[in-house]
Amino acid sequence: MSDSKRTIGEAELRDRVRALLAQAHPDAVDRVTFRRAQYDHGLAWVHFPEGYGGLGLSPGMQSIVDDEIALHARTIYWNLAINAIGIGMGAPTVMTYAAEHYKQQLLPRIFTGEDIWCQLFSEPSAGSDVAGLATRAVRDGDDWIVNGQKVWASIAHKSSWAMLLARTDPNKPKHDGLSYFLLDMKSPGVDVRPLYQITGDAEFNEVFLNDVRIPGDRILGKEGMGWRVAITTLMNERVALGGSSRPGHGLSEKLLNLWREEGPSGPRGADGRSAAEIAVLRDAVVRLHIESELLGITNQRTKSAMRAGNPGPEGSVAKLVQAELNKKITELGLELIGSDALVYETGYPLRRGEDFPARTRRENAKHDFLRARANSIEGGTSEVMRNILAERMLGLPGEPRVDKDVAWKDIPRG
Amino acid sequence: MSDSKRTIGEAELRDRVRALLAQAHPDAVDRVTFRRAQYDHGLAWVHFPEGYGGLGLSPGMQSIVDDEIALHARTIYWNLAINAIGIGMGAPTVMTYAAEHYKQQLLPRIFTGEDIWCQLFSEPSAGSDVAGLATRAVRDGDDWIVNGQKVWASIAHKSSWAMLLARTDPNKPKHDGLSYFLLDMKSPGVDVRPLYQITGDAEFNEVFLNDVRIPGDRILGKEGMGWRVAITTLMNERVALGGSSRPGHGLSEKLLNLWREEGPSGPRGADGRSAAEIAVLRDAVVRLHIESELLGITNQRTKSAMRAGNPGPEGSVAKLVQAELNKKITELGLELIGSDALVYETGYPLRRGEDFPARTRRENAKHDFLRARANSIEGGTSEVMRNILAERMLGLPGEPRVDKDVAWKDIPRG
Amino acid sequence: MDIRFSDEHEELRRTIRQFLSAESGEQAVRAAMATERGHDPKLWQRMAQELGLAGLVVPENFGGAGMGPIEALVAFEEMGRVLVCAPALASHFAANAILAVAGEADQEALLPGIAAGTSLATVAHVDAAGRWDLSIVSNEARREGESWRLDGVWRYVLDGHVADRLLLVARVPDGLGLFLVEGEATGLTRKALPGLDLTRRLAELRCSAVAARRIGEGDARPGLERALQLTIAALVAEQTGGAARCLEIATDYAKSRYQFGRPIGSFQAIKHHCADLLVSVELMRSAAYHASFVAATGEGDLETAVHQAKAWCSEAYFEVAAENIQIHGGMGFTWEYPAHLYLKRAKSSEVLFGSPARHREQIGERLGL
Amino acid sequence: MDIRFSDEHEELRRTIRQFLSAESGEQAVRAAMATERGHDPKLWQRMAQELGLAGLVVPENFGGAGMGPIEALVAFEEMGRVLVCAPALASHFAANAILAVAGEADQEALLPGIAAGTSLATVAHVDAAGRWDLSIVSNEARREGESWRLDGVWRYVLDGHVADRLLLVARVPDGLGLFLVEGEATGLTRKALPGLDLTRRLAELRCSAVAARRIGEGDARPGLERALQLTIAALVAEQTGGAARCLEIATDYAKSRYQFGRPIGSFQAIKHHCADLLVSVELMRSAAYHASFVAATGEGDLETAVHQAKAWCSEAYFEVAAENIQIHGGMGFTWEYPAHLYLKRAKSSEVLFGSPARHREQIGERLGL
Repeated sequence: MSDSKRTIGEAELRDRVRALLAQAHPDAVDRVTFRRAQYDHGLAWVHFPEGYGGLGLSPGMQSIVDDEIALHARTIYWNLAINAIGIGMGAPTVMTYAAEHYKQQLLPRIFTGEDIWCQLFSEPSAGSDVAGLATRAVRDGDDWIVNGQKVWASIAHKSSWAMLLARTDPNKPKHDGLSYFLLDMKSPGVDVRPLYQITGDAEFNEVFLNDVRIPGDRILGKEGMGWRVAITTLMNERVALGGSSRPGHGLSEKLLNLWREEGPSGPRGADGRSAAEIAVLRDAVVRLHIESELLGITNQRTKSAMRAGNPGPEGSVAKLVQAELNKKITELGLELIGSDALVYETGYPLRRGEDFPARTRRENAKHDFLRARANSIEGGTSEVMRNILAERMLGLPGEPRVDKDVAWKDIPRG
Repeated sequence: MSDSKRTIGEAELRDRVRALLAQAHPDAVDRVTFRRAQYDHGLAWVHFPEGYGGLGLSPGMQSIVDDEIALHARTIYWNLAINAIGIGMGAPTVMTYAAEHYKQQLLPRIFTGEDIWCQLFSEPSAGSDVAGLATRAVRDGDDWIVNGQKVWASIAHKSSWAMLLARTDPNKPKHDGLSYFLLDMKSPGVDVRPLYQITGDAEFNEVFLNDVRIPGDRILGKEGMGWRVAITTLMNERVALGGSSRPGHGLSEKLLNLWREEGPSGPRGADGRSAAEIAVLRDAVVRLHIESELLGITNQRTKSAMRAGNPGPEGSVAKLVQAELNKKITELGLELIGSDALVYETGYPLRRGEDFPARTRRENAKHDFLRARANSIEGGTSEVMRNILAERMLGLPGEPRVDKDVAWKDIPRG
Repeated sequence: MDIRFSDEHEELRRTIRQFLSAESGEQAVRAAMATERGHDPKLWQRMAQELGLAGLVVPENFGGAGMGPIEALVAFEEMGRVLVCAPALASHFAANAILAVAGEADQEALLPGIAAGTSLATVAHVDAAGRWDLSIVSNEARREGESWRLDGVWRYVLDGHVADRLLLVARVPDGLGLFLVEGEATGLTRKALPGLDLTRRLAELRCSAVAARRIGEGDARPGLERALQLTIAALVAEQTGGAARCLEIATDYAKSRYQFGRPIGSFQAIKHHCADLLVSVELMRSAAYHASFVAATGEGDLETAVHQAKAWCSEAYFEVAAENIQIHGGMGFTWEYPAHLYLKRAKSSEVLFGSPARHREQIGERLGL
Repeated sequence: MDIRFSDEHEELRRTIRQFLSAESGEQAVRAAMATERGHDPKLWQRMAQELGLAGLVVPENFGGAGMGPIEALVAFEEMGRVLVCAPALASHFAANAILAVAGEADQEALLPGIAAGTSLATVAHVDAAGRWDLSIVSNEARREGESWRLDGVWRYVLDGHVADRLLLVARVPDGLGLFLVEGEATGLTRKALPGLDLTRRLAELRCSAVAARRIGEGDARPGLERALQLTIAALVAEQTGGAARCLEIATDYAKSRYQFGRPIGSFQAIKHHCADLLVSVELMRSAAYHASFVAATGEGDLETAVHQAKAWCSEAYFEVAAENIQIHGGMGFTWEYPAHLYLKRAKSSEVLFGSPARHREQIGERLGL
């Protein structure tokens, strides 16, 4: 858990944050300057070793740093907003597997957001079964030549670097024939295209790789070890929990506001609903609000457990609950709106997901309803989450596998 | 569909029923006399051949006979009440597989109810996986000696005959090592014990078989053909559909009556529920009532399709809907009762399921709530029903099988 | 009551399916939904003239197909399967309203054009507050000598932005009146509403002292109630067809999509979802078929049949359309894959003509609960 | 608020679990539930004296364990796991009521016996109409000189058939009063109600001019509200323990039961049910732990925390107990297998202290919806 010679306690950690702020304050200097200073103070990822943005502490202690900064600054930088994939998943992978000069080159720029990162794992034919992917990397001298198609790559159109998983040996069983590459997104042959969704927004990309050349020293781990490296990346995917843990500030908050301001009994309430209809709706709203509150408390329990170094099943539960609950909440939101749900004021212009226009609460509720359809698919389908919960948390046996110990090229693929 | 030389139409069939009634009328003669005459007129199972209680017609035409009798008689005999398993499942199996002298001996007595029949398939270790059963039958001269334990045998304590499935060759794959026997329930070594349920009632039995001797000519089909014969029996299991198809007379009828007479707004309404609570309950009641009505209509469609000789998926759907719906209906019934649901007036004396005391509507609702827990298990679990629907109706592929082409004795059994 | 389709019904089904699979494939639907009108008028002409889909229930002497609720059921089920962009529901509502309310002269004046597809009619009965019940119509008509004037807002009018004959429902001293307004009438402003569902257009009409001609005599409410019920019966048929198609699409995908070396439909998680959808769709069929057979035979209570069908089919269609997306995984919620078109149609047809909760409430009232 | 158990809490949990697994196995539960009393008084004595379970929150100077809501949470969670037949909830309710309402003299008179398990106390507040809210108490107390008289029916009284000290809630001119009635008082008729749940007895009390002594001064309602909240907090902990145990039983069975040559837990149909149950149980833990931690720390609103916990845990426990039966197949609904005992406890504890719908309604009111 720690490489440091002695343990740093909470009080000393707070002192170090104050020392950082004395030297570079986010309200006074620009983002890159501040974040670079934070990195140099070992306060970027406190669980990383000293010299790499960390102090060798337990991961749960990062929240002390974040809280302390929040206490003294108006300008708050959110990892999720700056470089979610790079900071959350790229950095730990680089830390664990990259060569020393890459660590020094990449880690600070990830943290400052100078380099945005994306992940290129999923493919059209490899969704839940990522390890079945087909993108090929063929050796050419010291380099590799990559061909294939990736999907669901968020932020790829703004990324400098990608974590790329490709197949280097189709004659091995599927997990054994993969290698993990650092891909410079400016390489020739990389073609990023927006992937439009049900809302008309494109939050994700398709990435086509045509004879893309990657230098040999950009394999992380070793050739054929790609799956193990990918596990490190994926294990870090759900570290940043969604959902707040403050009572009344969870997923149901929007629903309650919608009720109060535009719902059946709110100022804009319409549709002349009967008292009985309103009672039925109210019961449904409260039902989902309770579940939302309990999700928040569950997140809180997870944080407590992580701080104590005892992560339990609560974290994996949260992803499943959140996905299913948010779908129900947004469906009910639409029901509150009533007949006006037939209208979609903003229309469906195809556009990049970050180009959101300003929307009214009502318009947001409609957009959220559509957007939520993806919640139980993105980041692991609810079906996959149930498998994980049942097998890893409850210890239930796996299913009979037809794709083990078979060369990847011989696995049935329909 | 028919062995008869010429087709008998609906009008002629009604004539034949009237001829039967002219000769033996259920209001005038005793049950055995009437039912024997019905058998002799070929009106017991109209789809059986002439001489075996039938006329070689399509099965759907039986309802014309039943309707016509009901039109002219006050005394109505229900197959389900007289000898459900014998008439519904035993007879078609005997008809298809038994030797001629057994057909002549057994079929009329099944129909009159002189011989009650039961089915001995399930075992403690073979529930959903009936074909995995372990009861052994070993040859001894011309006879067989059977040892094992059967469960979920309804009416076994009153039965003269049982349809018994036993393993005659453990070295063959599981479906191939079974044989199907007619078992005289008075044979020495047959020990029938009541199996008490959640309600304290015993509707089913356990049957212990200790060195039970069965004559060799009581194998139906041939040795090792037992599974094929059992399929005939099981295919006939769901012929008698549950649930009425008259609007307002389905599963929800009890719930509506409970509401009207003892519910939140009924004369005995208590618990001082608020108008909002009542509105929420009403919506839930109507929701289940609608589903109940649709189940009735679905049953009606099945009958129409059967009459037209085009059975569709509607029949298999009904079992699943009925099981899950009845659970929800009885749960809501208990909710209507309110705090009084804490009280179980009749207590739980362990007794035979047919020894029902008279009960009030409220007491019935409580009993039904408990009894309904079994609905999604008995006669095929809801999980098995979903497999059947998906694989047989939608054509979805089966799962990888680990118990095919393996000697039964080598199949993992935990 | 025996719910069974005759050979003629099956023949009608085959004919419509064949036509629509040729003329209203996904590309045609996407092209039509991108237009301002929301449908291809040439296709609608052909649907009217070759298949009689514009005047299904219009008697033959007025140039219609002279069919009844069961044929309408079959037709809307088929149209629902492919999400055809066409003013069929508007036309059906209008034809039923005219048949139930108008005198013979008006029928003769209005129905032939509707049936031929040369005139597009629609009914407007929902006011700005958005309530679908005919018991709560707030717009009033003003008598002015021999004629009438209309003021107010009518919302969620099927194809109201392009219909040339608008049938507006308004209160009159003796109950409800049905008023004919020409599409280009003075004082009428109409705009297509940007729809959640791109495959069926709704409009808002604003009337400012619009001159209108009253159709029929006496309180139009009973006739309009029946017309509304028959229209909802058609809508639930459409929902059933759409859901059945979603189930087919999901099942086909589950058979052909491999993950972990197996078709995903061999995993019980997917397989049992599909089984549950099959159950939902079968009960939709029961609900929708029952409603139209009650309408056709007069056996049973049409109002109850329609309420229960609308309550069930609305939620079931949405469930099936949503699960179809889930079964497809990431592809399911992309713009380029058609699953979202069904989801949006499912949600919009759930809201159209009143929420499931409201229909359940009405059943509760009828049951005396 | 940091929801975390200390080492002392974990030690308490281990101690209780060890004791109960030795003393309250399935056979002991079945034996106790078959008695008229409904519990084994010797076992209860030991639970009181060795573990302090009768007077968990009774201060040490009155002979109690001097613990708080978090220790009660742990204790009830453990008792709920094994369905121990014991008047623990009655005792907890009574102790909390006395602590909240009674003056020091009464506390000194009543609490030591309760804590020692030599005196069994319970609270009765529900009238014949069956409503659990303290805002709707219909029984009234009559003043007679220095003392009081009670008339009426009190229902669903935890262990009221055997308690020697009955604390009856009745209306008085200044609000609610708490009245002490001895178990053998003249004019008191009591009968055990035949219970849906055999593992916890409820009784009905009928008072006909029963002489009663009033406990505490002024309106007892605020104190009783808090006592009720703390009792419900214990009940949701019990529900959580019971559900967690059902999940363990179901999971163990799914691992060891083979059908089709595989453990049934390897089929996704079963596996995903188990995953959903795990989710339900984790949210139960969040709900129940939160309520007791709010009670212990004073951070947050206890009433809301209790309403949400009772609403959620009641439905979730029933879901888990019912699914446990389903996973077991036929065996699951036999009398001889214990799954039905959990189902009945789940249902009865859902009804006890008010339905989930009522608790949701109260949250709705608090949210201003």
